[in-house]
Amino acid sequence: MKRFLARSGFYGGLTFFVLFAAAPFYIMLITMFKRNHDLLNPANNPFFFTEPPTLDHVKLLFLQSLYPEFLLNTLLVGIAVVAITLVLAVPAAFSLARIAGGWGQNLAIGIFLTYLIPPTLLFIPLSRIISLFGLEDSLWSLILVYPTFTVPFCTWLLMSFFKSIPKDIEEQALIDGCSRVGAFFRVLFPLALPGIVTVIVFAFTLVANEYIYALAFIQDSAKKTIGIGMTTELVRGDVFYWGPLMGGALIASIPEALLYTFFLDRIVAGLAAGTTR
Amino acid sequence: MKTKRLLDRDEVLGPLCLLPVVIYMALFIGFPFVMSFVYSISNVTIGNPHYRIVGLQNFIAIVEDPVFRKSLVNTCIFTFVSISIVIVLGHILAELLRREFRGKWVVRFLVMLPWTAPIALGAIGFLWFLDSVFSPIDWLLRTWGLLGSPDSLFGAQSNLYWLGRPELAMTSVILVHVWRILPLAAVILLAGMNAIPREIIEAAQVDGAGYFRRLFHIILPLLFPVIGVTILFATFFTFTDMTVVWILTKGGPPPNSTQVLASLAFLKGIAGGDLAQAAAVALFFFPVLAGIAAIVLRLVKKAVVT
Amino acid sequence: MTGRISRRRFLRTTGMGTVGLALGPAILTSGCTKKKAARRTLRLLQWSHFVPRYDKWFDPYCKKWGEEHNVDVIVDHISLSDLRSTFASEVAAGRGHDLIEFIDPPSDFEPSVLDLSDLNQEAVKRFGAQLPATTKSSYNPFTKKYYGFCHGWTIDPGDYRKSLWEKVGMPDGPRTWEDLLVYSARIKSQLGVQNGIGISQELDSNMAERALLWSFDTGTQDEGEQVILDNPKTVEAVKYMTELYQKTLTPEVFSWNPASNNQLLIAGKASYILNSISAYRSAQKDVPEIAKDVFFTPALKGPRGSGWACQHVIYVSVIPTFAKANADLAKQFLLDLCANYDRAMWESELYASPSFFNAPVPEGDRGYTRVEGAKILRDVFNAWFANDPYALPGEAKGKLLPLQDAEKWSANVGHPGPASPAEGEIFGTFVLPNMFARVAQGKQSAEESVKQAAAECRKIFDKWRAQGLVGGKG
Amino acid sequence: MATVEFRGVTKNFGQVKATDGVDLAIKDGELLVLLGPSGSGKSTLMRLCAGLEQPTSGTIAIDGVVVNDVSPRERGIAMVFQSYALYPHKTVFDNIAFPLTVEHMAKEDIRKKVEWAAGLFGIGRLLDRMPSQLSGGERQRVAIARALVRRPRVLLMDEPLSNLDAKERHYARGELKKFQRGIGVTTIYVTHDQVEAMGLGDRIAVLCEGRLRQVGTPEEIYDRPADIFVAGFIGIPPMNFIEREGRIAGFRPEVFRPLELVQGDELMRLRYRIERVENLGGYRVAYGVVDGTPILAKLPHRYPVTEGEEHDFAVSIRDIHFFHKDTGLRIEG
Repeated sequence: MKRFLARSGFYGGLTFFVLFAAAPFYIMLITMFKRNHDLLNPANNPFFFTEPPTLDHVKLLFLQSLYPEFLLNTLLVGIAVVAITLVLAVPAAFSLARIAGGWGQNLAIGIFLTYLIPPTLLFIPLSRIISLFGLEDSLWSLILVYPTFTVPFCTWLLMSFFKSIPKDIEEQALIDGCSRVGAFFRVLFPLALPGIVTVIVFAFTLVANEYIYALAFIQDSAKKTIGIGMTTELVRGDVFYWGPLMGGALIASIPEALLYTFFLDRIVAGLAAGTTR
Repeated sequence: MKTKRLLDRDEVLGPLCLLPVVIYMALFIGFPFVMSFVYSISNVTIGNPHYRIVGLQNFIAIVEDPVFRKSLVNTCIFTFVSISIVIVLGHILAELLRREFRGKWVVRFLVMLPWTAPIALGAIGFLWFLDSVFSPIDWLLRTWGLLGSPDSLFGAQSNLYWLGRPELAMTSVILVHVWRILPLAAVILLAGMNAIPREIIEAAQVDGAGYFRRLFHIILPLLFPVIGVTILFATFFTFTDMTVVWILTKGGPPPNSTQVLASLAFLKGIAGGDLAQAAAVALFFFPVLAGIAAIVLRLVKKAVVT
Repeated sequence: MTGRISRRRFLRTTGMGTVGLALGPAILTSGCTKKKAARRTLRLLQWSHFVPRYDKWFDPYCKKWGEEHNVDVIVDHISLSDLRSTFASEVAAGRGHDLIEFIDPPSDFEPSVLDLSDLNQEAVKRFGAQLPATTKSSYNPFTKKYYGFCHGWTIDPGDYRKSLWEKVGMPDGPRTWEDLLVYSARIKSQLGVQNGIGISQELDSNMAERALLWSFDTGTQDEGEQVILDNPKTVEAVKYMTELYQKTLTPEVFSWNPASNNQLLIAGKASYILNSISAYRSAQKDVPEIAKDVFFTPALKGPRGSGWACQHVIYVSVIPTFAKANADLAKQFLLDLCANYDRAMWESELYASPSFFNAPVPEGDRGYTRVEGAKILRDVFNAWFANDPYALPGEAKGKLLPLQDAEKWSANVGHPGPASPAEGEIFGTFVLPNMFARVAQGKQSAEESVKQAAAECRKIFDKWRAQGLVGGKG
Repeated sequence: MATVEFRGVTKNFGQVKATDGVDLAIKDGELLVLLGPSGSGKSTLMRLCAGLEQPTSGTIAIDGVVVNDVSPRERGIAMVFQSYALYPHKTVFDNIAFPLTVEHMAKEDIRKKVEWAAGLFGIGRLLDRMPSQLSGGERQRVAIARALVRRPRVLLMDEPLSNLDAKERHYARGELKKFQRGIGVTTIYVTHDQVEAMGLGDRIAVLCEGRLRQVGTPEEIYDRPADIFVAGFIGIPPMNFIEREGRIAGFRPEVFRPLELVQGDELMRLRYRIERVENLGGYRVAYGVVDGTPILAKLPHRYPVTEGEEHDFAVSIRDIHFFHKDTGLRIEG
């Protein structure tokens, strides 16, 4: 009996969380294929089709809007930002974890604190820098600016991760003939891979989520990222194109969610090493 | 050969590794931050890049502004309640995800979705989900007879007007934030739980500790560093985020029932044009937050060391 | 969203993804060969028009204009709510677009944009008088500077559902705010359909609240840019709105965004809304049975006979100081746009109306069936509003007729004074919807709420006076 | 093969002096054991030799060349860590091959060398495994094989046996000695275990609180401890100390015997009150007091004593070590 209760509690809990998380996405899925005439009648069942489904919204999304380009732009920016983030954060984390002493701790906290600066207005002074580099209206502006919020997180995470790797192993590599840098690349880096996977996935998520900088720096529709592109193209004046909006949101969420699903164990391992030590 | 030697020296390699980050941060965070600070003590407006310093008058003006005070209270409620719920639910979700069960992959996928949806689009999804006419939740309630007829539990009106009633609107905004951050919190907490040595929990079990005793005396204290970091991240995401509020309510329902500092800064600075006051709003809480963060981080560090 | 162009773009996108290298060089080279010697480039920034058809016309129009003037014209469309933040960052950067078209008066950008007095004079010379309300949205009388150029605007009539109003004995819809209160209350109690006037922190509510105040012979400022909000007439208007809320509205009106009243109308849940014809146009596409039942009223009259509506959209273009080098091109472009405004009206499905009604109609093929005997835009306008060319088959004729004299009852934000940065901030920070909402929700008395709102307005006015952009005395 | 020389080596960690003016020369091919309690600075000394730490002052020379500014990889040393520090992401083969791949040695040569080293330690069959699949003893062998594969000038070993169980350790000690002799590599071996030190070392260097107390062969260390610390640290059970005529007299429990069993002309006779006797199989240890000072005695197998009674015990004078009362240094004579 007790076991039965525990089991039903377990599945009840799971059901709750799944419904809570996924219900909006279910609505997105239905809305994506729903005729506007069906959608805009409040008497109709919002969870299913009252009128036959349609592919119009999907067609609009993929053939008549720049949605595929938004996806591609987001992907490109994401990849570039991840690369820059790693280039900046990995050595910094290594230095903070292995070399720097007390001042390193303070610097680490300092880097973390940059998160507290609200981005709401930062984009205005930042735009001056962007124009200094002549990067207005270019994906490069985002690639240059996004590491401001990926680097602190990733540095922090990697720092803890490096700390969790025994120092012996690195010193062994030094003695086995590696330079400091060589030991890092040959030994420390491969051992930190779970942490690096975590960092990549998180950085990518943060990038795909960003809205304000993208808004301020990109005006050319063909160069927009997913968040601003969709709201520009599919929220026109006082009309929401609900079908394509919902479909676009759903489709954009799926690849990354798959990434999390398959890498979850790794991410968890990465965070476990990262957050506890 | 010589450079290689130099790179083997800690006092060279250490700063060298940090240099790119420090330069980058100084340029892309430091400079804008200093500029924001200058804005906050100037009379700059959105349309006029030429300004002069006017001292603390912007800060005085916002402190006197009832909208600011309301936003401050809202921000605190919003952050505190969201984070509390996220931590509790995140813990439960992490417990559930630890177990083995059939269909685990599907569940993981569905549960992670909110975190991976670009927030602007997720919020637009909720705009529909909570619509004053079309809300699917309302439709369900009506179908179940809980809404829309005189003897219904939630009243005779056809809809709940999620975003139209001040309390429900705040609830909705919190709900969306919880929805979004929960997966992240669950993953971090899951990691924390996995990192607790099994022997410690087994030892407590042998000592006859029940589930809750284990939870409160063993697991939670050991999880403290993880929870601390989770709270910090979640707080930053909540405290500085304006997208959810902006898309769902623009700070409404009037008068400013869900206005938070981040959205107020945007409202004043961009929509209203008064960049100086907006900067003051945005920076008002920086010292306090920085203090809290520093303390939590030190506590976390201490907890790890001992 | 041109189908053909987009499809090519789509191909390119997928091509990069799949065939990548094979396709890439071909595109690159084809792009390069087109480029000739250095040509000037004119960069435009404006909203993505709510009528997609308009952008589909406008973008190729710009291209063609560019070819005629040996200029590359680039048009960037962004969401209307992002115009201000985008331009703000361009101002901070000191670089960006040459011509920015706002949909509300960007008066607070005055220090960063060129004085367009010459352009406005030239336009008047060419096209005749400009509609006064549009002048007020582009001219600062205090600094005597034209910070913008207003080429068009949008009518904000009342949209009502004829079938519902017929059932309570008002087949032609309300004529006064009093009608609105009495009959829509009946519609709500008898037919269960609410009224749809927003009291939310959003654009349409902002306009509705202004229309109400003006119709009650009050407002935020007078002609001399003096705050006059705290007067008994405002209290009267607030009390009216409270009653309207209690009898005809639901709490949904506090939650609205600009799309909400459209959707309510389309859902068949609104007896009356204040909106441009966009709500009606959307209904025509998605739910024609509702569209057929939607009819229009001009501005409702207040207790003393005044009736005003707020211009729904005011197209004000500015040329930033940093774009001085291209100012001549930008000005030429605007003049030519005014000359082609018949197309703008047509392609926006009558959403846009001209500032220069007396501009001549160009000769030749205009892409629409020519209006017999039409010499100036006014003639075209009158003809189309008498007989809507976009009406659905079987729809009642002459629906838009009540809007023919819209310029007589349409006012600018800031009426009867000019649109100013102070008015802009009051608009942007939703001071008026909040004033009405506090009373409607029973949180404050009408008097207290008006007093608070007036104090907020004074502070805002004082601040902008200190910036030297607003007249009147503190 | 090489010599190693420490000259006045001091290393400070903040306020703490980890090593304090150490002078020590290790001969070519010698196995020198650094012995001391934890915190005595023996590991620091080894890490200084490896180049993992830089001395605060003093010099370290390998083969007469000062290597203070030479990075670890250029010192031609190898090191076996207490944890073995096997690369967990590499197979046993790759682990052993690692120092060679860093040198960009040809693949075929690497294979030959790895097989040679693996053969030396009997781990040829383990080459494809991952470190996590090995037992403690196997890991230790892999670690040593990796250390020796590139023929280092100096081999450093940091308590390499401490992770083995008692039986393995015993066996491994013998093996180690054999390999070291066979290869003849100069070896510095750190341990806190005196049995290991006595069993392995050609010479032993005893450290305490960062200072070198004595260097000598195991016999010298045992028979002629340089000061009270060394005397007390070496030997199981430890040496007894008792104050006599303004000096400290030290004698080992095994020479402290019942009067009738002690031979020799000059004896120091003591009344020994035995409080407890522990039987350790081959011998017994008595815990008792002499004039209120606790003293241990190692008793012959069947010698009859009674707990709680006083007995006449004695030490031959030549078995007594005298130390200066204040400095603790040995007084010769």
